Amino acid sequence: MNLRLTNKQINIIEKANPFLIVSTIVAFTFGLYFSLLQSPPDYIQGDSMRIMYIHVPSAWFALMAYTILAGSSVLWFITRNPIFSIIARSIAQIGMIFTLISLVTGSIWGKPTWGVWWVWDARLTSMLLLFFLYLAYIFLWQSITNKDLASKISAALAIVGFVNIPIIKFSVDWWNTLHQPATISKLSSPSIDISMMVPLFIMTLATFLFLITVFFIRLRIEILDNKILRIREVK
Amino acid sequence: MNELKIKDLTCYRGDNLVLKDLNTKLKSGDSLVIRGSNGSGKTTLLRVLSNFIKLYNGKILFNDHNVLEDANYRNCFNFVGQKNCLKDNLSVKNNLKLWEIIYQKNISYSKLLEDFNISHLMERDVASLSDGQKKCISLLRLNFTESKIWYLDEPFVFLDEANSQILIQKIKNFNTNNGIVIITSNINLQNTFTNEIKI
Amino acid sequence: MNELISMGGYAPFIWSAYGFFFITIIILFITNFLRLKKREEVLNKINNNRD
Amino acid sequence: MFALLKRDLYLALYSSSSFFYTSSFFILILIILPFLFGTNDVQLQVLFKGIIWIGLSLSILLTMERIFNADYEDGNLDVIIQRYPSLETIIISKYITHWVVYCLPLFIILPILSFLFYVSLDNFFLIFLNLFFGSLGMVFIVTFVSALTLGAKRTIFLKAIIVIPLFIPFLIFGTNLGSWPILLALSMMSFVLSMYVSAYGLRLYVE
Repeated sequence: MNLRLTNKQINIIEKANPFLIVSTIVAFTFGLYFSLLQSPPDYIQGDSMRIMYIHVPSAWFALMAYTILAGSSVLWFITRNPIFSIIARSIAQIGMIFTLISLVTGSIWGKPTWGVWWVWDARLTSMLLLFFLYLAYIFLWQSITNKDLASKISAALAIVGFVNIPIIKFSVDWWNTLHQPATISKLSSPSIDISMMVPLFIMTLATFLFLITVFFIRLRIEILDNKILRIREVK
Repeated sequence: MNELKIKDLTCYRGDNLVLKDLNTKLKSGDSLVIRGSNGSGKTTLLRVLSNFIKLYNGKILFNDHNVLEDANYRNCFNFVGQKNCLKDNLSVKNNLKLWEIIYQKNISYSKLLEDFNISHLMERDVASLSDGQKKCISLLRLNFTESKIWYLDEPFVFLDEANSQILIQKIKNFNTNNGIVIITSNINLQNTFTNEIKI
Repeated sequence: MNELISMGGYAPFIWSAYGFFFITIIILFITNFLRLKKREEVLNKINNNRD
Repeated sequence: MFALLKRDLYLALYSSSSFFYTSSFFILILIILPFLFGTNDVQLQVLFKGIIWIGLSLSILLTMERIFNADYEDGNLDVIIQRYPSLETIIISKYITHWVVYCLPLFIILPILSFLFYVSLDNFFLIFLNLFFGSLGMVFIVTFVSALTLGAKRTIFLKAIIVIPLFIPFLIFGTNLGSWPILLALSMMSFVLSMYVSAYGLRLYVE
């Protein structure tokens, strides 16, 4: 497989790593300082809403990762450039982990807020299904031994899954209006105070930097795999 | 007279180049043995010739028509691969019946089985047969079409001496009836078929 | 300091959520980093053998 | 087209027990109900609506390897594609066979089952319509998943993980009586998707 990356791009990917790790750590330090110490507690939820600063970025990036996964699968079909297949499968694992984090932290946040660890709320249920969409993608990729074929097949599955997301969302919303008991108080914060925006923003940035760090490491793994394959072929 | 021409055939599987610039020409009555070590692309070649795998470069011409564009070509050949196309849980007779429906051709089963002297297997379940017997039955599929070309992938594997001779005789008969045969093989068939290429 | 640890009575929730978050992402980072190191070793070995 | 369909149906007929397998499977799944939840008739009616969908999903899911895998592994798929080069024909024939063999038995025994579970006639028709349109869409879905996973190692669990999230919308609307138009729409959508994806998968694996 020819990666079709220029030397310059490979150079950037290889050199960026220490810089990215340092800036991730710095961003998380600032983020933790602001989210745990500097920001005031919520007037309804008290300190428990500090979980938001890790929950919300993970949920955002879980969704963003699936968009990238589906988008690069589509681009892969159009251009047949293997880099898109690599992007897709690199982002899948990261996306799955962030979906897991957002589910777990959401559940931990739910306990003090709603009194239960889990509610069958439309958003939570869709997120749970998203986790299984990621899982299906990764399992399918792993279970096909011919990797060239696997990238074609799992790209098709990623797109099917993406088509399925609005349908799942629609049906789960509809199901939820039928079954939802009215007693559960929703998180009512359409307008977030500026003092909460700052830590949220920093934590989002830090999470994003982390995501890019891991993503670049995965790209380097792929580049090295490719190199090793080349050398073995020449032999 | 039919003629099969292979011109500069090149084929990739994934990123591996398996066939490179293969050229050959076969006329009615010719048979060709393709030899090569495991993984050298023999099966790939037959699957390319059967239009299952796209070729990267080159042309396959049947009677000077490119086989990719010739809709009639698929009725002109029969491909017997290493998979035996048999349903394990059904009897031999029912398996033949399924082929009959696919090929839309009525045929006398008992006569067919006589070819390999296996008439007694008619009612047996395929699962209870030996590999050699399964191979014999899978080769019977050749009788279901009026094909002009046979592609046989490792047909002698599992066959005993007597059945191998019967198969060789069948191939020779087909040749005298103007058929073209391409066989892949691990073993040396130089004594029976002179025309041989190595890949 | 005590205030930070007790978190207005929500300590178990907040610390477990933050703990889970950081442990998970650190594991994600380390596993991928180790995989990268393994590849680099393999590559070095191959290069040395060739020389 | 008809030759293929005839072949697939004959294949099912020769292993004729499959008809009885599925219907017995449904009946047994439903018989479990009173044992688990008691014989209160109102409760049973509610549970019946849900469990029948579990029965349908399982019987479609557990038999999905027979759609393409069996023919792919023994080589028959090559023969079929050589004789009938239009993949769409093959796929449609598979839809029909799979539905007839693994869903039709359910509809035959459905009246008896609804009688056993005290379902009123009006509700019976609504359940019937829901199941009918739902089962069509579910067959379309398993067909394309089975085409996609042809080369994957034989794992029904992998297939289940892929298929069940795709089934969820059907199950949600299926258990709600009277939403058959939505199920019809979902089925039509999955038909279009399934045609493309199955043909794509088959083409890749035959290559």
